[in-house]
Amino acid sequence: TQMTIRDALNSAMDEEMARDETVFIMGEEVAEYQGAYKITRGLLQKYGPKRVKDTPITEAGFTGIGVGAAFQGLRPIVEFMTFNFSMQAIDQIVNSAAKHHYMSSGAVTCPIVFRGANGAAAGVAAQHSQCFAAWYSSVPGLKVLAPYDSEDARGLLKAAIRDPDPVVFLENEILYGEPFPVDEAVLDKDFVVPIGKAKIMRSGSDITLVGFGKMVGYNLKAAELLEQEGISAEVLNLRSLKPIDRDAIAASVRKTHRVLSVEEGWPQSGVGSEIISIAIEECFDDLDAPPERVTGAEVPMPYAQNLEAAALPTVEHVVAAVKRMMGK
Amino acid sequence: TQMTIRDALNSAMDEEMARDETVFIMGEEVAEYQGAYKITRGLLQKYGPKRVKDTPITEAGFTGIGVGAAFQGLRPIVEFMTFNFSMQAIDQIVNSAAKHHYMSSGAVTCPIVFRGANGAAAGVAAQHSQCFAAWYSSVPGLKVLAPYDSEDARGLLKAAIRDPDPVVFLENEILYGEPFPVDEAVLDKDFVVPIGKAKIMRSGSDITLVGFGKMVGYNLKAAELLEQEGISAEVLNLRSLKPIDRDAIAASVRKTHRVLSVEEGWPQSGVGSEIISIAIEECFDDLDAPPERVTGAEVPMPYAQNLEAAALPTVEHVVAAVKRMMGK
Amino acid sequence: MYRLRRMEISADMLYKAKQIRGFCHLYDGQEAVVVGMEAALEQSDSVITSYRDHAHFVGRGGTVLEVFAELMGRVEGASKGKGGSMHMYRRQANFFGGQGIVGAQVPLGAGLALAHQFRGDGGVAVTMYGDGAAQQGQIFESFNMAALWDLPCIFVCENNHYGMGTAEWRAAKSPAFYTRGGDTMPGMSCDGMDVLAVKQAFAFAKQYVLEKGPLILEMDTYRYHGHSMSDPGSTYRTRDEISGIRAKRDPIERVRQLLAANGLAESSELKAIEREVKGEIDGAIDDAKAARLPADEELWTNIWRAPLGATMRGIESSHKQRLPS
Amino acid sequence: MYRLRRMEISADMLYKAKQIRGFCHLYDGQEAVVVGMEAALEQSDSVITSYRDHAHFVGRGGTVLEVFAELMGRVEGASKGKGGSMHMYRRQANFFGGQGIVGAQVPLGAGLALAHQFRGDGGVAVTMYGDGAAQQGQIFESFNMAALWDLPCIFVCENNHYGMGTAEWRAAKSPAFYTRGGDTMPGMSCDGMDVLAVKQAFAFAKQYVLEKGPLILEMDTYRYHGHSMSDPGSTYRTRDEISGIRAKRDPIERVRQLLAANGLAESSELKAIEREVKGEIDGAIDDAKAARLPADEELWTNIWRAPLGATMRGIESSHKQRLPS
Ligand SMILES: Cc1ncc(C[n+]2csc(CCOP(=O)(O)OP(=O)(O)O)c2C)c(N)n1
Ligand SMILES: Cc1ncc(C[n+]2csc(CCOP(=O)(O)OP(=O)(O)O)c2C)c(N)n1
Ligand SMILES: [Mg+2]
Ligand SMILES: [Mg+2]
Repeated sequence: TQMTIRDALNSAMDEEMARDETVFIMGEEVAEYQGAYKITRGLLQKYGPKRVKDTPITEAGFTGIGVGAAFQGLRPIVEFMTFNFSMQAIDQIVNSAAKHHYMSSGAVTCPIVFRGANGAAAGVAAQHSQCFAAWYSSVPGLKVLAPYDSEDARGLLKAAIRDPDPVVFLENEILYGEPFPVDEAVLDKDFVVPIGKAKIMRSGSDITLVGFGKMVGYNLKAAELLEQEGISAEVLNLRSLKPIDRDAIAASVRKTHRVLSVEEGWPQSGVGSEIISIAIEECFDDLDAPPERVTGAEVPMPYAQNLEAAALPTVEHVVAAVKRMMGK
Repeated sequence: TQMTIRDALNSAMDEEMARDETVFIMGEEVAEYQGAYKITRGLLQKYGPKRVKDTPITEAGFTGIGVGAAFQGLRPIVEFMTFNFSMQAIDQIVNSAAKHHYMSSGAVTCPIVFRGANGAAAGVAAQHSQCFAAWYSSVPGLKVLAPYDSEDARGLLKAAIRDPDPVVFLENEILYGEPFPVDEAVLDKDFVVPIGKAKIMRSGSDITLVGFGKMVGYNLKAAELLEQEGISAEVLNLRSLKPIDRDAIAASVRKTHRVLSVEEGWPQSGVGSEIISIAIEECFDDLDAPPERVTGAEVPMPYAQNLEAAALPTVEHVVAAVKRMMGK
Repeated sequence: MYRLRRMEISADMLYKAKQIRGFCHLYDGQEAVVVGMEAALEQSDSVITSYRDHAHFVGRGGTVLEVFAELMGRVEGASKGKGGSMHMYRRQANFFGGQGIVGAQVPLGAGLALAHQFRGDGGVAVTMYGDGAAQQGQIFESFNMAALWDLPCIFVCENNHYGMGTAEWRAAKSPAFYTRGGDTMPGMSCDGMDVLAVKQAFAFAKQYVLEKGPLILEMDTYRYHGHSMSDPGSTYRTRDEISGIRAKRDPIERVRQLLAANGLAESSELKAIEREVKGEIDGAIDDAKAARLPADEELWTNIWRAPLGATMRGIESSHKQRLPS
Repeated sequence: MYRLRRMEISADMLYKAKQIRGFCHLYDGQEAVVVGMEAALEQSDSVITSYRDHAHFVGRGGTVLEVFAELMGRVEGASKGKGGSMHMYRRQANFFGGQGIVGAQVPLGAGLALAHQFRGDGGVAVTMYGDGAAQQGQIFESFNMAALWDLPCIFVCENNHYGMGTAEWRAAKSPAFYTRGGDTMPGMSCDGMDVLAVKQAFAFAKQYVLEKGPLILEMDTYRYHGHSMSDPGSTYRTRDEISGIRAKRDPIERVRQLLAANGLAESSELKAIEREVKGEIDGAIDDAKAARLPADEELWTNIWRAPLGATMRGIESSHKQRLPS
């Protein structure tokens, strides 16, 4: 069967709300409007206003309220209309949610999910296109997940809601309507994807393409094209950015001897820089080529279509980088 | 002559305020209290309340006010008591200050300095010990500076105030009272340190130690100790984290064939991960050992003295890492 | 006002024809606020607003062509194609956009006022936000500092009664936005559909803030379109509500009737104006369509005012971009 | 109250003897607020406050030993040495700290109230902040949501009249903090130096918020010490002001006089209590000094509740820390 990311996220929340009555959703337009991107469709009707709460446009405040409710034992899902707006609340995410378990030596727990669209959408310019993967994944105390397909979206979101720690859940607006095939197993009410483990989406022997979210799709496309040129690329879907699966990255690179990280965010101290560093730390002697990264261009996102296109990686960039790395 | 960092920062602001009457300072306790760490000592008395403004404890608001004043042609210096509190204002720094020149195709400029203590102090626990170097330096549109000694502090701050772009200026509380020798030239009213250029603090041939802020001192200490063991370390003071001086890093690594980055912040997607990536991108074939990073441990900062000490790099860590990298 | 109305309706059509991308927030219904305001201000005063900024840009002297060209991402646009619908600026007329982050423009506007006060240039700043934005904490922080420092700042709440799909009373316990300064700052409410009342209110407010410090002006207004192009605008309010306002409070109709009732303009004169405006708008559309996309090199300009010869990274490691010094 | 007073004065001495590091904010002068509050609340109600939290921790049933041990970074401390002065918790008594970021505890407290309401457990949440914090935008955001949702939340402004070196009137255009809810929420003011008045106020407030929704309680109080240990506390206020309050409004003296005037306690009885408290405090100091530092492995515990076998990086690349699964 096919399932869109939207339905995967929606069904995950629906089922977890049915399973655990301390789970509730809050955010802008999540209830009566059913979500700016309709991810919460039908949930108000099913669970009522106590468990699906529209908030005013006050990110700092409602995020803090969510975190406080989590301290006191509820399991809030806080939707940011997009993660760009989470900057207004980032102090609550980092200083309140992420650090309390540690500061209290385990007394205070904070089971909360912060979710919403992250990174570039289409034609929304600089203030609405930022990727926050590197920032959040730098923070010990947070868990950071980024689904690629509907299996990920369902399984990771269910795992995030059940997890006792604060989870930042990075979605991609452009993929919401995209259908992906899913197994029967994925439809199970208790299907969860383990947090902290990467997944090999396609096995290969010449190079490892590491990515998360939408870029996994690019990498799969690139691997297909590369196959036609006789290059066998392994595609690793990180799924978790924190904790990040060093073992899986290292194992794959030890096998392929080359690694390319692909992301849409800015390069400097980005996720790619961490992938390169892990490859260097874990398997320098196994490398047949310098690890590389494909990233968003180092500019605020421009609006004009041609400039926006020039600011973002494409499948062609991945293919070109791989060929260069393979000396072809 | 000797000059403390405090005096270096204070004299830089003093002289720039005398030089340009659109420069003014705002922040918590900067005026009547003369600064929580006394960096603004005497300035209220000299320039009056119009140019040295105490603000309420409302970081988002006063940062936005500073940015607006900069849009309209003033040159504000916004002091954060520490950068931990800048998280309440990070949306204004990133979305308002950093992106407007680009979004307006150059029409709007934002000459503003955000300054204050960054990173770990002593015994102030998890919420007051975070390093923001990697986050801010990932953002195109910001310039990010981190002084090590009094020459840096004076010259970089004066350059920052004169610069037409938004500058994040990361100080270190522990160093405020530390005296450093300064040349006559540094005392000149027009002494500025160029933004975007790293400085070789000590020349060496076996390994490059890259750092910023307080870690430059550790690296210099480590280089002394290493010399006794016959290892010649070059110490590179980054000074600018954005733009970062790729050329200087590459040139040094091409000479020494080894590089170690040292920082107090968290490892994942930290400054060190970028240094490693730059070394790999620029000079993979010149490397005699995998580039490495010494970083703060991947934990929220604990309070207890022994744990805090165990969470932060020391000169011994630097020495040990270098010896390992040299195969000794 | 009619010009602004035609402009927004044309933007709607262009969007539906896929000539415009991304977010696009239209201002039809609210025109009297901008037109009345600009009748009372000078261009030496500063203005800043939210993403719903097309009319504000034109109010500050921008052209309809610049709006359309920006919406189409052309180099002739208000921001040379880099900003888009939400980010139009006219620096020479002290218009600072065009802000995408709800609430963020309010402290920025207070900062503009601070600069006017600092220089003593007699200017005021107008910082405009919606009824949805009115709950943002940074607004209260700004009220407090503006009041402490007597900033010449007019805080304008354009209350169109909805923030996206949320009615004001669902977002605010106290939706009397002109009272939200509490003991900190006075406020007044004004019929934002009556262009003459708006002008009067701004004339008063400008004088007031220069003499006595900041003030809140609430403008009671209405947006005809949905929040943005993806919102039909009819799920959270009734069609009757919309058509009722159109019929009874439309700001353009009101002026038309006033002119007629007072014998100030013949209906034929008004028709002629309308024809002229339509021509102007249609011409602007054609010109915008014919305008150029930004050159590819523009990707790398305007990151900084002083790029200092920095090396930036392109998408691939092999692409390093050296900026000018 | 006397116990809290002795505790804070001893903490001052320990700090000066370098037994305590970092920030340390003392509560002497303000004791009546915590003591009066706890006389009216249950431990099933939730409390959250700022970094000035030693007394609140003891008020919720924590021991003086746990305070000193935490201040000295010992494993017997309130947070087993990981939190320090600003971060003491007593989860089993619904005390959530101990918050270092000014203002951040206020929405957190509203969230605690949301949980009580959600579960319908009859509990209320108290969220305490200072006069300096009272300008923070997130407080107004919290007021609005608490009022919209009728949360059982008591917002307590502990007005000690200074935020660091800034007098309330320099930080707030309107320093009548109990009115800062404007049209959104009612408030009341209370003499925070009078423990009986405080108790009454909280008893009323608890009832009120359960029935009618949130309320602001302003406590008029005073801190004798400087803001933290680096602040002598005498540059921005006169010594006369401090000694005047000590002489006329000290909360402990007031109770002593009340007891005496009403013949409820002999001065010898009070002396005996004092002696006992001194003994307790001195014993706690000795015990705290004798307590152990956290084991080194504690660096790696409590990052997450479910660490999932994650690999963390130590300071050097050679140190990888595998967490339990
Ligand atoms: C901080 C932030 N949160 C959320 C959004 C998404 N958003 C854009 S406009 C809007 C509604 C604003 O309503 P209002 O202030 O009434 O202005 P109007 O659109 O009616 O002009 C929202 C929620 C945003 N841009 N910024
Ligand atoms: C967001 C933030 N900004 C600044 C600080 C530094 N700071 C700590 S306490 C304080 C003063 C707070 O005063 P008040 O709210 O009156 O509380 P009191 O200390 O009097 O109890 C400041 C500015 C901080 N901790 N957090
Ligand atoms: Mg509105
Ligand atoms: Mg106070």
